[in-house]
Amino acid sequence: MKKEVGIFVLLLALCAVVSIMDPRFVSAANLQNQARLIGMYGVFSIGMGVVIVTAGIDLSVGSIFALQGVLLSMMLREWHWPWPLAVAAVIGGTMALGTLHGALVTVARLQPFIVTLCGLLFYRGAARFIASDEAKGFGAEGFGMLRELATGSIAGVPMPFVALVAIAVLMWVVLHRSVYGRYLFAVGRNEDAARYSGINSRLIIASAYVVAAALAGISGILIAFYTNSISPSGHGTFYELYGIAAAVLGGCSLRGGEGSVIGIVIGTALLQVLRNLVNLLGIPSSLEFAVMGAVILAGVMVDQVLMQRRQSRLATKGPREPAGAPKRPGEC
Amino acid sequence: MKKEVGIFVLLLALCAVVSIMDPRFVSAANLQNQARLIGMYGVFSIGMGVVIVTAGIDLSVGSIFALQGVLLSMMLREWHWPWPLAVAAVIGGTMALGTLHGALVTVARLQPFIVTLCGLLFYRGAARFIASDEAKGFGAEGFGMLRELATGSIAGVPMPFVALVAIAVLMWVVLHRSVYGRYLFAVGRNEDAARYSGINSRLIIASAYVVAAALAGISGILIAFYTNSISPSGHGTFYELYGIAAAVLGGCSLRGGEGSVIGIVIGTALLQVLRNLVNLLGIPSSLEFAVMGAVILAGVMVDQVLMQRRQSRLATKGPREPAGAPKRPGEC
Amino acid sequence: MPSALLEVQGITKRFPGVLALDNVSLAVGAGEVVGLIGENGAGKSTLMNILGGVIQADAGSIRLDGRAAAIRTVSDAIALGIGFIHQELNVLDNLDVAGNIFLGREPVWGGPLRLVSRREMFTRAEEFLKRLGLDIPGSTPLGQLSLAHQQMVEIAKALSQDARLIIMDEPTSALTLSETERLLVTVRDLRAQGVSIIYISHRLGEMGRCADRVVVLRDGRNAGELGRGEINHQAMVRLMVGRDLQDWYVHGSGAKAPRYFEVRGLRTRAHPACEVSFDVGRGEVLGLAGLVGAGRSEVAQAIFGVDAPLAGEVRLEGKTVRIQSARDAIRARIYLVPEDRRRAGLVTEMTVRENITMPDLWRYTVAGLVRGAKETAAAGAQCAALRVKTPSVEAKVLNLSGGNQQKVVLAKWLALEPKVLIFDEPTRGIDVGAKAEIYRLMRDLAERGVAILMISSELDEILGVSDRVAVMHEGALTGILERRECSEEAIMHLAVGQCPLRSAS
Amino acid sequence: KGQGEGEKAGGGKMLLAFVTNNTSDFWTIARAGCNKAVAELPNVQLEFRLPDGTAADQKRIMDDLLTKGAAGIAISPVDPANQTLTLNEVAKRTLLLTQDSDAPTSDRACYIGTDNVAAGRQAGELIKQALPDGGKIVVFVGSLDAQNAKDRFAGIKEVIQGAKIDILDARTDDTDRVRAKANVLDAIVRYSDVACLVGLWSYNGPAILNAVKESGKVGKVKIVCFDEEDETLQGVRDGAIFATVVQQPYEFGYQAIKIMARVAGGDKSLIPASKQIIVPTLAITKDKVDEFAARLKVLRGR
Ligand SMILES: Nc1ncnc2c1ncn2[C@@H]1O[C@H](COP(=O)(O)OP(=O)(O)OP(=O)(O)O)[C@@H](O)[C@H]1O
Ligand SMILES: Nc1ncnc2c1ncn2[C@@H]1O[C@H](COP(=O)(O)OP(=O)(O)OP(=O)(O)O)[C@@H](O)[C@H]1O
Ligand SMILES: [Mg+2]
Ligand SMILES: [Mg+2]
Repeated sequence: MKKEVGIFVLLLALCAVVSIMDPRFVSAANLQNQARLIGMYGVFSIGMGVVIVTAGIDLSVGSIFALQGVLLSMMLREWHWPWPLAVAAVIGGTMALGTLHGALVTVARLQPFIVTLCGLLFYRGAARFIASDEAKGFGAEGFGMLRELATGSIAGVPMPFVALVAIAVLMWVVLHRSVYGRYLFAVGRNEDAARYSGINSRLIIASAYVVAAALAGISGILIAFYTNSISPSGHGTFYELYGIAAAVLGGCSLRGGEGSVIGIVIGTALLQVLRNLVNLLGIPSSLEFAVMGAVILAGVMVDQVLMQRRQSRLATKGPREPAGAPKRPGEC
Repeated sequence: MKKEVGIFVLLLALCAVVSIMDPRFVSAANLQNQARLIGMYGVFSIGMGVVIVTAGIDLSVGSIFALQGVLLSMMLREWHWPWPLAVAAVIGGTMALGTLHGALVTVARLQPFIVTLCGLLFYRGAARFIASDEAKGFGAEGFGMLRELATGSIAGVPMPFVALVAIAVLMWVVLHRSVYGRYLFAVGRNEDAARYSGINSRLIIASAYVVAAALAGISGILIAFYTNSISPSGHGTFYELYGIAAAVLGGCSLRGGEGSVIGIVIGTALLQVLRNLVNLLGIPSSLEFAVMGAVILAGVMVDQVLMQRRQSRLATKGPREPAGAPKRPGEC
Repeated sequence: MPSALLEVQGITKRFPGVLALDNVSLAVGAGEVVGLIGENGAGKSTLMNILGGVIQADAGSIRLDGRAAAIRTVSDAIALGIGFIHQELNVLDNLDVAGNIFLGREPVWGGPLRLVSRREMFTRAEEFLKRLGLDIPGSTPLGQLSLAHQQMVEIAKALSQDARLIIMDEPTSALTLSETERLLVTVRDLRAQGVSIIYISHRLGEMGRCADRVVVLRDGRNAGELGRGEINHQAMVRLMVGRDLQDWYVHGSGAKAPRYFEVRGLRTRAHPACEVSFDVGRGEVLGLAGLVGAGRSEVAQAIFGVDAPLAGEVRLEGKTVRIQSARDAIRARIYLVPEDRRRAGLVTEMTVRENITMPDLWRYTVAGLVRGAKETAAAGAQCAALRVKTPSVEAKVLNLSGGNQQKVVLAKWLALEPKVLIFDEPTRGIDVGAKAEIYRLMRDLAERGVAILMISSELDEILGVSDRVAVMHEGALTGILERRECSEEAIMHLAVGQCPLRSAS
Repeated sequence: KGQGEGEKAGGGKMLLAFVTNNTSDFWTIARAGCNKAVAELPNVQLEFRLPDGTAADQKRIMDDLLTKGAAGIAISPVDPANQTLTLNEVAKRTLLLTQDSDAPTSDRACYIGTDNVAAGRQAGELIKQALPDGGKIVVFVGSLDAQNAKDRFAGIKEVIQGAKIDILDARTDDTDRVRAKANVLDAIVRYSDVACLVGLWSYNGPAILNAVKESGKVGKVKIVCFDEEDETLQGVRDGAIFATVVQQPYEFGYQAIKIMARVAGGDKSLIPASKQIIVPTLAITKDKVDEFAARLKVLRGR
């Protein structure tokens, strides 16, 4: 919990500074815009966090967005499926891919980085091929309630943000209060010990990829309707990196067994506010990436320093660490 | 050594198939083109391999290409530096960045993934800012011998390939025959054990990032002159992934302590031949990525199966493995 | 006492929250073997880490040959002639044996390129291995060696450093009798050559056999010293624990129901050719003895289902139990306390509470959500029952001493009312005080009707605790001894099978 | 010169290649044009390649095409100034055309495409029409380092000079459509007095349109953009977009293939002395949109 306080303070400070420098930051319109973006990015970042908790990683998210976006558009506009069916198919499809990743990681025992790197390449190619390299979109149609659900607002709060809040609450309970969540952290920390306690560690790890895929599926639909048009070659590129960055900023360790839903949401918000700041303060777009890179590094370093101070007892005792514990430098 | 044989056979088989399907594959012109590309990609992939051997990773390579390309162009064309100075400055600069990465990983103890992810964002932003978002290039000038050195040929063999052969031989000796190489493998597998043997493990790890940066510097110059034009926003994107893929295909484990220079070179060649195949056989461009993804996955899985068969004795004895051994699933 | 080679004065080391060493002094003469003992967490390894340059002392002085020695890094220590065999195995399974032995000191050629001259390294490595009675080529990949042989490689490494002082921090914890024997011989050889040794072990019997003097630490302070003639079990225990320990080993009243738990024709992956069959009575402690690599742990893991057996039948109370995973075993109330508790027994970065409730978290849930209060209460009750020394159940297991960590592993199973409990090396690396408690717990469980299978490489422990002893050799069960037939000789005879000493030489 | 050095492509057909500058949707229409031309020619085989938007990828693809013995290549170079050397290399070995974006100093045989500076001027005129009393504008584009973006921007600047029109800002989005839209939303927040939003690349039109709709500023903020994405045309039809400047990529494709086939056959009469065939851009405003959309539909074959 203390971990999140640091980054939350950072977020608040940033917001305060921006709103002083440009009061339009706190205008209703801007807040709505930001809430919408935070919602879209936050949902899949939470999924990324779940995978990272099991000491995995998912690089395929961005390509999955492209693939599912293309397919969603085709289902709705070319094959004229009813929207609930299309949505179910798309989310079910991504979950099938998640299952595949999980199986390759746990049964074939491949490294998550490699599995999802192949996914990144493969799904991008598949999306482009299926769409014949043409942009797909949703035109101006409503598809029943689907567009409203994906892009509308409830009492001024954009739907993606509503979705994020609901999912965050649900995932908070799952991760931090349920048996399943406890097992996720356990396998992330020490898979062997979990297995020796009778936990089906493979199933738990594989399931994390499925959960992540489901959340990516939801996010993907929100993003598709946000842009309303999906260019198969460009849609979603680098989004996996945004998700990883948000999770890491929010206190997830890539070594597994650490992380919190609240932290991830705050991390997402922080990154989003940064981008908003670049635009609002008129900083050249070219520096947007540089600002993000610098802030992520700063956040991680501060976290590292705080952690070392808090836990210096544990951190310095290299020789006493158990066999299964981190062996590498770069504690984070 | 046995590890490389598998992928080498795969490469030969692929070449055989392609040359049967399209005899132009073995035409002098095509072989020259491929050799040039393999040379350019191989040099930085070897550097990536060195970092991966220490259980690290370098995601910043692509952005570094953009940054150094922009700067090289400005030094040569706008500031009119003599080319040896510009080359020295560019390689020295990337090595300074490598030193920074190494320091953040070993002294600040941040995770390599995070450090270089921030690098990926930051250097891209820096490149765009420095170039004011304008493409830079080298026009038609020769810059003394520099262009000839970077793009010429010796007895029909393109310079980048010559450079790769020279560097591969050197790095083979360094990695597989020298004390330094031994230490790289040692710190990659079990940093503590290395430290207890009096090895300055931090220095060794940090140095890997410097070596990788130096090789990236050389590659970067070759690539810059190959394209002759550097768009700060696009130049080099995803090259880190190609490098990682080549290294992993060539037998490096992301968990550290494993890998071979020959394997990496073969891995690079395999990926390059794949791309050539897509073009020569007239497979739609869109499938290029999909083919690469599928082949990497297949290669890694075959490797995994072979390894499991070879080592099944050791693999079953989970609890008896030494302290530094892998703890996670996804052995690869 | 011979002229002092090493003199350590007033060493103090503070870790955040712990005063690990408080004004500790230690002297070692040339060619002297000093035994260093103390309970878990007494500060033995910390003191050695300071001598070996792994960490720095906050205060105090180190003198070698009467001169002040500054040991800031491991290299300093090696240069000063201090060899260090660490408590944890520190080998690299991606190098060969010779590479491990000469790591950091490779013979080189090729000038500035510093190329490794491998041939020279192999031959020199083989010499050192031979001195330890190990006849393996220097080019053998280390990963192919058994744990014991890996440990021997580490010892060879210390020898190869031409050290004047060798620190051995629990070198025998992974060795069984024959290797231990071999090591003790080597220690005596080294002493004869004028090498000094600091020897740390929880196996107090070894002290009497090799130490010239025993130094005892307690809670980070010097607690006393015993000269050659004064070394005996009782004296050592008294200095370590500060009081006498009663009822060290406790035997029970024997099996209440024979054939309560039966294993028939079990074949494991490590030794697919051998079938193992035995049974354990209700309330009985069956000891399982053997040399390292005899396949005992494999049997335990197969019964517990973490490494599913190739074939065989497990019967409990006359009914066959199908075990394909640890969950099947747990459902049948067959539990394993694994030999490597920090790798397999505990998630050390998690709290005591989380570890204790891990196997049966569902019990503490309402509608799938964990009820914190219920869980804390249950964990607290277990800790109290086993007298786990921990600030609270919210402490990370990482921060507990070895003995208390082992009790947490036990606590996790005792909450689930075991029928069969398998202990694999239950007291490895655990001090005498904690050992005694664990033996008592084990006996209490047996009295309450649990069938206990205890794998141990310590003959004293096997003889002291078991009601019957089964002995394995290279994957096969070579015999089962009744209590009255048990003796060191009888067990060793079975343990080395037909060709004695083969595995050791 | 003019004849590919390799043998002719499989089946004795002449291999002609069309290489784009990225994978954008824009090229679908050009592909339709290419296909039409191929259908009309007896002996031509088409290779349509979409690089990833970098000079490196373009060079690699052209090398592979030369290996395959392409008799002609029509390319849209991403950075003509610096790619001149590469293009000259290719021009030595086969017939080289540039399309969409010219490399005037290179040895290419001919250019077919838009004059982007002129297109920019056209957009500038439209902006002036949209803002008769002047006003403030913000420009959106994928990246400013692309030649066509630079040219269009230059054309706009040239025309609006002295027309009381200020360019407040130019934001880039690296072709990420989420950011394209978010950039517009941010600009609307930041510059409450902005009068016109200009999108230089095809997807910027829909991104601006959606953002303006979402902010409830339809009609209050004028939009001028480029190209003919469906949503853009719909926006013009609805009056939310003031106008869009469209190129005629269909013509690029059709004419490039036709010319290459002719020239490779030895007939250079189709190449004008200026070596430039400028396909005019059209300003599509509300009154012209229906007719244009109908024609487009036929071209795309949808
Ligand atoms: N790096 C460290 N950081 C914090 N505390 C430490 C560190 N190393 C040791 N300690 C603490 O110092 C005390 C002494 O530990 P040490 O490892 O020296 O004990 P020991 O006598 O070797 O015990 P054992 O017999 O279990 O090996 C313990 O309380 C331990 O928790
Ligand atoms: N020839 C050998 N080569 C390599 N490893 C061997 C060899 N012989 C035995 N081993 C090791 O011994 C293991 C089987 O023994 P197991 O772990 O069951 O021994 P144990 O009797 O429980 O010993 P310990 O007391 O160390 O736990 C195998 O997994 C293997 O690692
Ligand atoms: Mg110790
Ligand atoms: Mg064992």
